[in-house]
Amino acid sequence: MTDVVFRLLRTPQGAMGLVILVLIAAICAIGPDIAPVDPEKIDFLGRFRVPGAAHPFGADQLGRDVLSRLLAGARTTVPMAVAATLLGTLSGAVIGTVSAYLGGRWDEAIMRTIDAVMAIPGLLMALLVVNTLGKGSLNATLAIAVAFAPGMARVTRSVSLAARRQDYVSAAIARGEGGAWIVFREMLPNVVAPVVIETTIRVAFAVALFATLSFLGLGAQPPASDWGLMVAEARPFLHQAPWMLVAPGAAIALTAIGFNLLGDGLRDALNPRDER
Amino acid sequence: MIHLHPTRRGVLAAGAAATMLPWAARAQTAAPKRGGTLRISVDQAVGVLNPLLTRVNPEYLVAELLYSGLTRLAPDMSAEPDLAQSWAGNAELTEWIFKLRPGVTFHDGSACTAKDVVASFTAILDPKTASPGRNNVGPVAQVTAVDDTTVRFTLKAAFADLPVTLAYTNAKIVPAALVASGLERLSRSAVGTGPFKLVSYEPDRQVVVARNDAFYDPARPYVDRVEVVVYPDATAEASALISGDTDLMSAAAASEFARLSSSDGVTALRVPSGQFLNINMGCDKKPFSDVRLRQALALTVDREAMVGFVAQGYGTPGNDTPINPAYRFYEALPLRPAQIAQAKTLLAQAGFPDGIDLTLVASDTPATRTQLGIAVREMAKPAGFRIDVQTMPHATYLDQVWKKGSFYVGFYNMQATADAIFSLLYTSDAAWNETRWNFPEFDRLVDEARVTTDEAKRRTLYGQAQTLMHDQVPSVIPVFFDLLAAQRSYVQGYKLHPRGAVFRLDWVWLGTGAPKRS
Amino acid sequence: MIPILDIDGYTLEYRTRAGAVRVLDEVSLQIAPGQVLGLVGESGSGKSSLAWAVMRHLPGNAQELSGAIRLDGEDLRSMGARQLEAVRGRRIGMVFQDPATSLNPTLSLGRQVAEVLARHRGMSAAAAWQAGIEALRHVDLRDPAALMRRYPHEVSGGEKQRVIIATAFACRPELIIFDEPTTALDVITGARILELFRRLREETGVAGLYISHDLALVSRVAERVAVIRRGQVVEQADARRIFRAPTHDYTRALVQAVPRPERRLVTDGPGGPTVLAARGLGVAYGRARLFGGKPVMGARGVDLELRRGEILGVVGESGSGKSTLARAFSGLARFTGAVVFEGRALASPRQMDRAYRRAVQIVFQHPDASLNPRHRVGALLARPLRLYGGAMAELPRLLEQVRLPPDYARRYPHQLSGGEKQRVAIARAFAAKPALVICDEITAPLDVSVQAAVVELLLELRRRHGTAYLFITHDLSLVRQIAHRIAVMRRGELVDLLSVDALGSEAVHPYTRELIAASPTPVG
Amino acid sequence: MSASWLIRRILLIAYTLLVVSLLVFGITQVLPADAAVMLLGENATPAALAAVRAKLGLGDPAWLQYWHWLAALLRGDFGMSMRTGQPVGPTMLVALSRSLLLAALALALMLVFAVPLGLAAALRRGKPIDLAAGIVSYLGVSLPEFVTATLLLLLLADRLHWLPATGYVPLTDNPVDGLRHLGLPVLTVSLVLIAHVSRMVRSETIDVLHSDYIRAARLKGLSPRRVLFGHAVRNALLPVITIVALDVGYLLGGIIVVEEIFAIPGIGRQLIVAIESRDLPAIQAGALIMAATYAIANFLADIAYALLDKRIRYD
Repeated sequence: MTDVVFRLLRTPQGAMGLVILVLIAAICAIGPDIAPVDPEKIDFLGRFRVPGAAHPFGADQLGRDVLSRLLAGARTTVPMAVAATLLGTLSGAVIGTVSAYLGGRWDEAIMRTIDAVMAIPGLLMALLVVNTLGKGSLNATLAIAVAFAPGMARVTRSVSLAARRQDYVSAAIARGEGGAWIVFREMLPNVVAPVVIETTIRVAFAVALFATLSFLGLGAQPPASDWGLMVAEARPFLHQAPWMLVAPGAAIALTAIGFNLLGDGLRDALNPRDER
Repeated sequence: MIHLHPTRRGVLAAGAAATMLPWAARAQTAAPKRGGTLRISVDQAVGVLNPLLTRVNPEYLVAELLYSGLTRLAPDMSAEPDLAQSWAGNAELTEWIFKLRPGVTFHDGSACTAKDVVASFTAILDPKTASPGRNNVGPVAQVTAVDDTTVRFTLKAAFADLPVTLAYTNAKIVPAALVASGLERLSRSAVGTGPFKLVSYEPDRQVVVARNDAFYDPARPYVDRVEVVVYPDATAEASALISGDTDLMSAAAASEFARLSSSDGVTALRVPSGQFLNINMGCDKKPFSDVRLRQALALTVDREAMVGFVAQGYGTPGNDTPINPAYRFYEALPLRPAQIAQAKTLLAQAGFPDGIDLTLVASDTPATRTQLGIAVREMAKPAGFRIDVQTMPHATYLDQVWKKGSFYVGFYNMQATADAIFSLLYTSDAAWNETRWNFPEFDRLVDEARVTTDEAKRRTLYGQAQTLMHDQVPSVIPVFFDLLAAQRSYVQGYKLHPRGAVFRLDWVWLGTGAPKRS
Repeated sequence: MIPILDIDGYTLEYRTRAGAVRVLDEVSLQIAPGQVLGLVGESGSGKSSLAWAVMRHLPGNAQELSGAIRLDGEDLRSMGARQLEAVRGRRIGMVFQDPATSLNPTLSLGRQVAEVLARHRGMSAAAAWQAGIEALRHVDLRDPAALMRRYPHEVSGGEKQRVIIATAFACRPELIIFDEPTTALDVITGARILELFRRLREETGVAGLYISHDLALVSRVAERVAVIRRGQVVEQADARRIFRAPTHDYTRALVQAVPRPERRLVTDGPGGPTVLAARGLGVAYGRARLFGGKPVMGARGVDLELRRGEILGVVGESGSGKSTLARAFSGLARFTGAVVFEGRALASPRQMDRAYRRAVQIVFQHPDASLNPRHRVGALLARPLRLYGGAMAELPRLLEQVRLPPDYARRYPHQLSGGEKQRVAIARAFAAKPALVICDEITAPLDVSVQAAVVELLLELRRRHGTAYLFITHDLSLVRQIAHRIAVMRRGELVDLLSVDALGSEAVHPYTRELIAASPTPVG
Repeated sequence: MSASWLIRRILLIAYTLLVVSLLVFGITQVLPADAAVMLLGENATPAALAAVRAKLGLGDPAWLQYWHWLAALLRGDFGMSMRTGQPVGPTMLVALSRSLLLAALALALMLVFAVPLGLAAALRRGKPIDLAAGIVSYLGVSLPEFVTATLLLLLLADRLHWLPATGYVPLTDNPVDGLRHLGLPVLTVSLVLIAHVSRMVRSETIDVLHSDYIRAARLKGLSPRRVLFGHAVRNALLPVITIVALDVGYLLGGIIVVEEIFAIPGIGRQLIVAIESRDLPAIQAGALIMAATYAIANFLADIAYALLDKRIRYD
């Protein structure tokens, strides 16, 4: 584990991504505590206040401090995106691995069905799911997980199949190893790396997808300070108070870039044979 | 039998001839120019074409272009002649006679007679049609044709406002033959007597209408063609007007209003209206059955600030009654100030010395419902209210919360009369009895005013009703919205109507500087 | 006389994060007109770098410290990009190791031949196409006109290599560089390519630099041979002499390592009871699909048996079914017929119980793939001990048995060299104390000297444990040194199963005879 | 490409549509609130609701509704919109044609920019242009479309007045005006695609440039230009076909937001409106048509790939 981090730090993208994400993680951890004011405190006279000493990032249409909302919102935005991705990844990975393990007609049937589900665009799927379950962060999380699962199932299956075809798996079968050992000890450690990389990059998509759901009024609900919701709420006031959009927009972009960089870095660092 | 023309001045007279309408005469400084294409943007799809079933402003707008009613609503909320040239009620106000304009024809060339009026109202009143007009045209029991140009309305109870309520958005006249065949055709095509004929209809993009040369007023409409375009995004819609892509926008978002006002060639339009947001409380159940709790909540709200938070300053403070200066019978009560200490006391007296936990439901359309919820949540916090704001899709809200819930945000257009808004929302027999307030004294006042023709007496009765509501607070009404819109400066004759659902585009003409649109 | 290629005191380094690595050290070589110089070295010796240096195609981190490279007296190092373009393909041709990857898969063969002619001989497109057809005809390709319009994936490996050779010779170059041109090919195909090369050389009198790891092969195509080790040319001599009288120790070791059929490494005969037998063994490959799909035969009707301590060599080209056989025996593929073990006929992999799995072990061709990269050596070796019983204390002994230090148990496979990895794989097989070890091309990816050591190790283990081997290989010379019997497979069928002594007799299958003829044996 | 492959591929599309139809039908069955409520809005009385529900056939058991729907579907009848009373099929297909126009223009624009950008980044690996392209593409894939759309609108429509802010003009009405109105939406959609595809082109090109056959081509003395355009570009672009086909799924999803903002009456906006108003036939038809589009796009990509890459042979 430590050597992975070490190797990660040696790739320029990985180091940069890690720095960004550590910063964001720190904000998630202590953000609400270091927020200068109550993020939900409304202030009639302070509406649309320009960034300045009182409000470093300005104030919004209800006079709430954008910086405080940004800091408080990190705790919902980032973990939610991560949770949605993990949930989607996990369920996708289970389906993909099972499919690869079963093989034959079962594999064919599962994958064809997955292909069919993938024909429904992710955002449409999320829209349908949220409308069915009701709006809110939790359901948006579920919706994104559902939208991600088929794609992850595909990825996992293809790496599982690749791992299954490796000679070390053949060697284990020839040795008479049990199914559990083969799946968990021989295949999984080799499947994890590509899946982790894919997951990391998808977190970036999840952040954007959350924001889009919020834009369509289906994600986090006011008065939450979720970044995507902040952007969505700021959009109508773009001409009047652009800072309302700039701050959370930049935060989303930074997070997404951080995860993208980390993913690219991990791609290099997690290759065990690449020892230079 | 007395003749009634209920204008603000209370003039008793037969309906004036259309060409002599006071407002029309006032609005015209130069002679209207004929011709040209007017492009007006709306923010929602025109999903329903059948005028008896329209529900939202863009649909009302299109219905108004294609159809006529018996009366139409002037900007001062009085009734003015449309298909009916004149009208009169009997002394008890239980029976009304409407004289129709002779020689009017539908777009398909057939004559429009009393038979069609009877058929139209029969359809509107039929529950199977499910027309929103059923609850809003007044206590009509029966409609009969006296002769080809005379229609008699028999009422269930005395009602002074009938000519105004008959101007309701859904009370449009359609051919009797179509009513007989089931009205299906009206969802795809239009056969009306309105100033324009339907050219093309695409619900989510654009509706095009062209001048009806057989319109009963040979002078109107002034423009040859109207294109109603659907631009769902407020920012983009405003940009389209600023860039000259459209001539008129039917409604502007508050967030775009400043930008529109400062743009060259654009005239921003603003009119105070009775459109309001409220917080409904279920008065039939605990905890809101306790008037002290309701009063406590009302006392937490800073109404002047709320105009800023919710209406971006484009509005007027509300005083917990649905009547504001835009209505005729407004009673100027002193504005309730925010008094947290007193609210705390009342809350304790109501049995919540440690505060109270509540969930306030807000539908997502329009977004201001949620804004109100959040602002109230913060304002009420110091008094001990711990309010959780829950937003839900409009469909779910209508299905599960509306009229059933005990704490939710409502949103209403201005109605034509005080009676309309009271009996729509607050009387015990209200069509949408949201608060289940059911206060007999209030019912009595409204009923009495309904059958009273004396202006001063009515004013007293409605004043008492408003005072009663202000004290009892069945719902907190903290803010009224001004209606906002914008037009290119060359557009002439358009006046923003406070009702919100009335547009009167047949009066609009294009002055110099208007672009040629083909 | 000016040599065609004159490399003089050439030193090359690669800058890496760990510092500069010297790849070529004061290398001096000359090739006279019409002469072919063989350059022999193991992987990492710098032989390929030398070829890239001559072609002026070095990676970005290369640093040339000294020396000159002259083509017919002209210094290549001082040439600009434009001049070099005119040299490459025109004056120096090159033939690459793997014809499968050296041709652009999306362009027709004709286009790839003709573009050189158009580029260097200024021909029109039509003329270049015609000349291309001639060039293909010249390398004995049948129906060259049709071949021109085909794509690389539509022709065999041998044909591809011929196309590349035709391209290299098309502009009548002064020098041709061959970089292991037969390594990726089957034995018989490789032999034919060599024949072609010999003929073209005679016809054109071109000079050549022939790079290979295979000393035996080089000694047959080159007049002179240079042996390169860690960037230094350790010996340079006449091809015949280098075999008979190598002077440098390293050369001597290389010569020693070359398998010679006449030098038998196994002297005892096979004996004892039958360990394993196949009765009418067949394997079908195919993928189950939802909509259609049909199986392909991998092997059919194979009968053979192995006795205790016997080494059975299995030879054949790739795709002949020899690895399929290994997969069936180790229970990796479903089969028809039966595998007979300890008197029991097993009809499917399911019936292979733990005793069978223990007794029959397999070592795969690529240790990189067969050792799980995420497990340490210790964990890899501990597994069979856990499965079949055995004390963990045996671990150091297992490593020592394959001549690896005990502290290697803590290493990951990627921290080991290729030979060491293969030793770990062998140690893992022997941890089970098997009766039979299936060796599936286990020496193919290894250098000659390493290969010899691995073979020696196997034989020693056999002596110690009496293990039988099913030795699958394409290297007939090697198998003739160690096997008791040889099975020849072709297109899924067993065409010959005979004692190694009977190989020379008249009774063998024609295909077997062809194989023997194609196997490179050193001159001298 | 054998006949059996084609048949199998078409069967797969049919299977895809069956799965999607079941899925979407299932979801529409559990959507809270129904079309009758939305239709009648605030004027719904129980009697009126019952009347409308009976008219819409909402009372039947789900499986029967599904069967009726499927049977009608096979006759080419998608049913009537509950919201507008218009036939859903033609409405959705017209909407689809607009979305496809938008998608096609976005794809074309993407190819024009993404390919040179990716190639330049690959050839100047680690140089400023590579880094710039990298940052642009990170931003492109990270920013939600509604943000990019807003920024573009602000810049190109409000500030510079280059393009109209919103609206849709059919090309048949006025081709020039129609294209101008498509400008902003096409730019928005293609920006994300450019970001994604230029990365793919870059990595594919780097892979190809490291391949043996490119080295072989160089060592044949071909000029760098000829190596790049005669040998490398083609091979680097082939895998991009598959990527683009998979991006059609994203495209159709992303179009939903873009159509909402720029008032393009395409299938994405039809779907949003349908979902909001619980217009079940419209939701079902829209989702099914979208899925079919995706499946057919991938099918066409497979065929294109096979035609362009001689290695691929389907049987």
